[in-house]
Amino acid sequence: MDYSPREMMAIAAAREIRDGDIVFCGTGISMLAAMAGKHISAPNSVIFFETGAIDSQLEEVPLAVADPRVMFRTSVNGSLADAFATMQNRFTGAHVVGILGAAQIDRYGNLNSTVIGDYEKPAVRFSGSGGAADVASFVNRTIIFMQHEKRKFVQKLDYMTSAGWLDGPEGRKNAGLGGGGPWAVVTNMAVMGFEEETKEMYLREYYPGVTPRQVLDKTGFEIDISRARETPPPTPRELKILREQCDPQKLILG
Amino acid sequence: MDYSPREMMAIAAAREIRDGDIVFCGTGISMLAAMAGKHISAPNSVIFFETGAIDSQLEEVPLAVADPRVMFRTSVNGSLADAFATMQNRFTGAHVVGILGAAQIDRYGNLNSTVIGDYEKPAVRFSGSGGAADVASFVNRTIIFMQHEKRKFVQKLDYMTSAGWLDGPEGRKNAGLGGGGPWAVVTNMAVMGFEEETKEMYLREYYPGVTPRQVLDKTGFEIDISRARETPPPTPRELKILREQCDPQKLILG
Amino acid sequence: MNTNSDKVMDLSEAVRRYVAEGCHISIGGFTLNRNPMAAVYEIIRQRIKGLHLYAHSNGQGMDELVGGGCLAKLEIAYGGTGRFASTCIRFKKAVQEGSLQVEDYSNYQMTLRFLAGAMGVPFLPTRSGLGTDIIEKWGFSREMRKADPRLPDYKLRVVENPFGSWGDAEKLVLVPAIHTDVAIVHVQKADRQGTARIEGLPFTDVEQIKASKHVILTCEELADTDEMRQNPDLNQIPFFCVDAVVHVPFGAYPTACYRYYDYDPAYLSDYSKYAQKDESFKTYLEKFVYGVSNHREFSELAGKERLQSIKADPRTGYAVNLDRR
Amino acid sequence: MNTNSDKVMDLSEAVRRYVAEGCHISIGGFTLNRNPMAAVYEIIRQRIKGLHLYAHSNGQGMDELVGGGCLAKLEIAYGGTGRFASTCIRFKKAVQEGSLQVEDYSNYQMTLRFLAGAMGVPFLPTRSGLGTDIIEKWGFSREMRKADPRLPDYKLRVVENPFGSWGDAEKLVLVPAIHTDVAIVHVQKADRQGTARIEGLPFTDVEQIKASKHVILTCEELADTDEMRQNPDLNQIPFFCVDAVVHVPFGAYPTACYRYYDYDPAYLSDYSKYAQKDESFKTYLEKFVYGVSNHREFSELAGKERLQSIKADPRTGYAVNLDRR
Repeated sequence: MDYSPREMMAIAAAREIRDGDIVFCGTGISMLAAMAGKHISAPNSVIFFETGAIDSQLEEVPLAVADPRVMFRTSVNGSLADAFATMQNRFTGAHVVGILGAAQIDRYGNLNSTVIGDYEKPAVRFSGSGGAADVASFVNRTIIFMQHEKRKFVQKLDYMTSAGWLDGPEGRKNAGLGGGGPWAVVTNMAVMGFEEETKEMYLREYYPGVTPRQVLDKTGFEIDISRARETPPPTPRELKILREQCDPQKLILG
Repeated sequence: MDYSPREMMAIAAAREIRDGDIVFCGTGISMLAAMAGKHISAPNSVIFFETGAIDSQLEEVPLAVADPRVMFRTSVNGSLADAFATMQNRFTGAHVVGILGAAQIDRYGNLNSTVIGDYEKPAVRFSGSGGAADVASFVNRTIIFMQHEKRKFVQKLDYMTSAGWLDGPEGRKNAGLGGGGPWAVVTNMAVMGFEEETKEMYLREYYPGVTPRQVLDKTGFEIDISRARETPPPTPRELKILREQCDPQKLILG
Repeated sequence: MNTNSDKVMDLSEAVRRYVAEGCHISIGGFTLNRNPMAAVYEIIRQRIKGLHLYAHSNGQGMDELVGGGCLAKLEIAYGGTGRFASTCIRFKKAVQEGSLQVEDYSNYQMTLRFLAGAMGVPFLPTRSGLGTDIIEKWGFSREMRKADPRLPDYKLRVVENPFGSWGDAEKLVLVPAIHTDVAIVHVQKADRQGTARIEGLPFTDVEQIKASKHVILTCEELADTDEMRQNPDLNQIPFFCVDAVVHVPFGAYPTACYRYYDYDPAYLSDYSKYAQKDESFKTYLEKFVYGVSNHREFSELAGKERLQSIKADPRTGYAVNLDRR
Repeated sequence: MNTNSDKVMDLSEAVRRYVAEGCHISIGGFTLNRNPMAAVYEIIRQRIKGLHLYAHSNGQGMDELVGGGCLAKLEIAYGGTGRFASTCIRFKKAVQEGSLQVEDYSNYQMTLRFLAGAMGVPFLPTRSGLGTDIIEKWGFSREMRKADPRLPDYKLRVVENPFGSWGDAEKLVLVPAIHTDVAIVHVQKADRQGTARIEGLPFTDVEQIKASKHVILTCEELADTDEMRQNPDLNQIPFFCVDAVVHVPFGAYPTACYRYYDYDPAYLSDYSKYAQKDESFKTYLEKFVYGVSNHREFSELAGKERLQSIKADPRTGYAVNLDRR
């Protein structure tokens, strides 16, 4: 069965979602991944938006986290203050998995979504943190979507918008952050994890048709590829759910 | 026209309410005073409760600030957090007048509603602050209801629950509190104000049939009675509104 | 915190499962309104002792827990029930006798403490209480606080404003977060999963729920999920915060439940009389709490006529012209 | 803050009265939803300059204010409009050219800053942003902050937890309160006095309103006070917070207004094209903003058919099957 890299990405991320997770969704493919996760294997996961919508019943894919589609048949239509408190809260926050994207990522999963170049006189300005810095600070696991390009997987971020593992295993603790952090980086080529001990990124899976070597070539720093295995391709059921239930209008899948 | 001391008290306090005030109400006679104020001379005053009810349309007198009667046809049914924030807020707080009661008061209008005797081993325990300490800290003017007895107007409080002018004109500023403070003390005998310069209590008005000397005898500290004048008795209109519109069941007026 | 889809259980099971000796708990409502009375009576009936209760102004429920001998420690802002008891009677007695350890805060301070727990921060700032004995005098000593990891080391702290005079404040009081083992709240409507709706004032119930590890909801009506989700703007409690949903009509009785029933003035007046003496209070407990096996039996003691007399009028949400003298 | 009973006025008067050059302002909504667009266009039309805007994620309204040359300073968490502009285009350009001074925060930090203003405290604590450049790098320098009494001396401060490790936090970020001159929010319903109701997500609008000295509300429907008070549980905004009530149907267009209309994908896509170049953006302003005298004329430019296509379906609150490609 044919599938696009975008479909593979959405499904690879969906597989990281566990039943009972409260899934913090951003816009675009992260929303699709959350919807797919819920429909495929995590029926008791909860889709939740920083805008305050809790357990949205998504009949159409939202094009932004404030899309009126997220307000439909929720459990509660709360405020931003409520949404972020759910993540900072010790009881609920431990169950939240955050899905994020960024312009740059480093080996410890720290993210830049603010500027390229000097902060004072940026060459390129991006949207800024939004809720990303908050999610990255609070929740137990984050899944990060990236396009796999050397200029995006960098030795040093131009600006650190969102905390990953900071400078290694003690980084978050020293900064005063909680225990959780980056869990997986899902790209158009592969899925990366973070070493238990060093918190450095390593190649966990490469998609069918991609070699570990090719991943390495597109990554701006060294990563361990020794434990990598091939990602099982999307099953017909996964694809059917993604295409028919999550994005029938192909607004995100294109 | 005959009237009771309780009626005089309610009306004396009602006269202190200005049009446009947001009136923080406690239980009992303070609620009646707020209702009377609104109906008599301050139609644009707003009755508001620490429980979160804003601009309650009181068709019956509530017997507690959480009485379901306060929830009827409000502008907003908020939370306690909302209610107290309205008072601490610099824009709205400046317009709030708080009506409080207590077991003890001192010359600076500081209040005790917690214990008589030693805090660790109290001879008498009262309800505690409730919202009184908050209101006294935040709002621009407080009106205090007291029974006029020597053991209640004391040199030194057994416990200071709510800040009045603390130890004088610089007291609140030194403690870190805002500009407002006690405005009037309304008792079954008289109305006391606070000196502009010293912030000490003085006799502003004595009710018809009461002499300044009698007030002095019931007060546990010296107060200036030199500027006192007699309170105009309740007008027939004031009494009619108080009796017929505010407490027809005589739940508070007895 | 729990994302299961069916959390309905009976009250005795919910209490047995989530309320144990020594637990830190909070109950919803305010003075004479929407106290989770069915659960309070069940706790007394199960003879659970040594509880640590956090309250702002939960009058009736708090006083019955004190009277039932369930509490060892109490952090509170106000112990009263409006005109029925300007100071709650069993509470007053227990404090004067020294049988209950009390820490005093103001209502807003307690509200902020629950809010801090809900927000997941260790403290929140306010200007409330500066210059007063609420700051100076501590009911729980420093030694007691040091020895107990469930208590913050400080009752509260006064700090200089780290932003200078920004916000027109030179000093702030920081109040420490509350994290309870269980919060018990009575609501008008909940579905089996735990999505819940409070009608009228929510008081601090939502914050109390979010500050707690476990949550028991009792509800007047067990509603369809579909119905609850027709208008989520009216719901305040996300289902994943809830562990147990218990259907208990009249679950707040003898306190009020807006749009369902008023408080029962006769019951509250009688209670005030029973509460005056230890002996008469024992009689009260025997008859009204131990003498019945559940809340249905309890409310039947009042009789149909009395329950009918407090039924809420649909226009106002309370019992119009109820005899409240 | 104002307790008058009739605050209805027209939009040009409300803007003239409460928005002046150099004002500190905030606008409600989030990216492509419930931005007070009618008011935004009126501000541009009145050629008000030098505004200081506080925003969490107000995409479309913010970008048009930037493009209209109204802003001197911007404190913001996110400048994007979902799929229509992952980074707002005029915003991006202005920052890259250095024509707009920007200070970056996160969404929760901005939310807490509004909340602090609403609560009347100088700051609120959070753990968000620890270890990142949001803390390290300041868009507004210390000198600039010192020189301007309208700015706090610090962007934010990192402090040790004064309660030790209570709440499992060793360090906290304190974010300073925002107090604006005027907040402008579009709501579904308001009465003449200013009691108002937001349907669907309120975002941070309620906090923004309470953190502001003055408040302009635009509304889809001017409702009877009686109707608004039938169910106050649905109202979030107390009338005394409000200074001006302006009846503007389609007042959020081209952004969405839940239960009334969806965002207009065609308009937002066209906007993204116009916004690419200074020249084409000038054409855009001439046609859509300066070329009309009020919001009714503006929405007529879209034509009846387009407005009909985005009309909200009563079941879902949005336009089902709207072509959004």
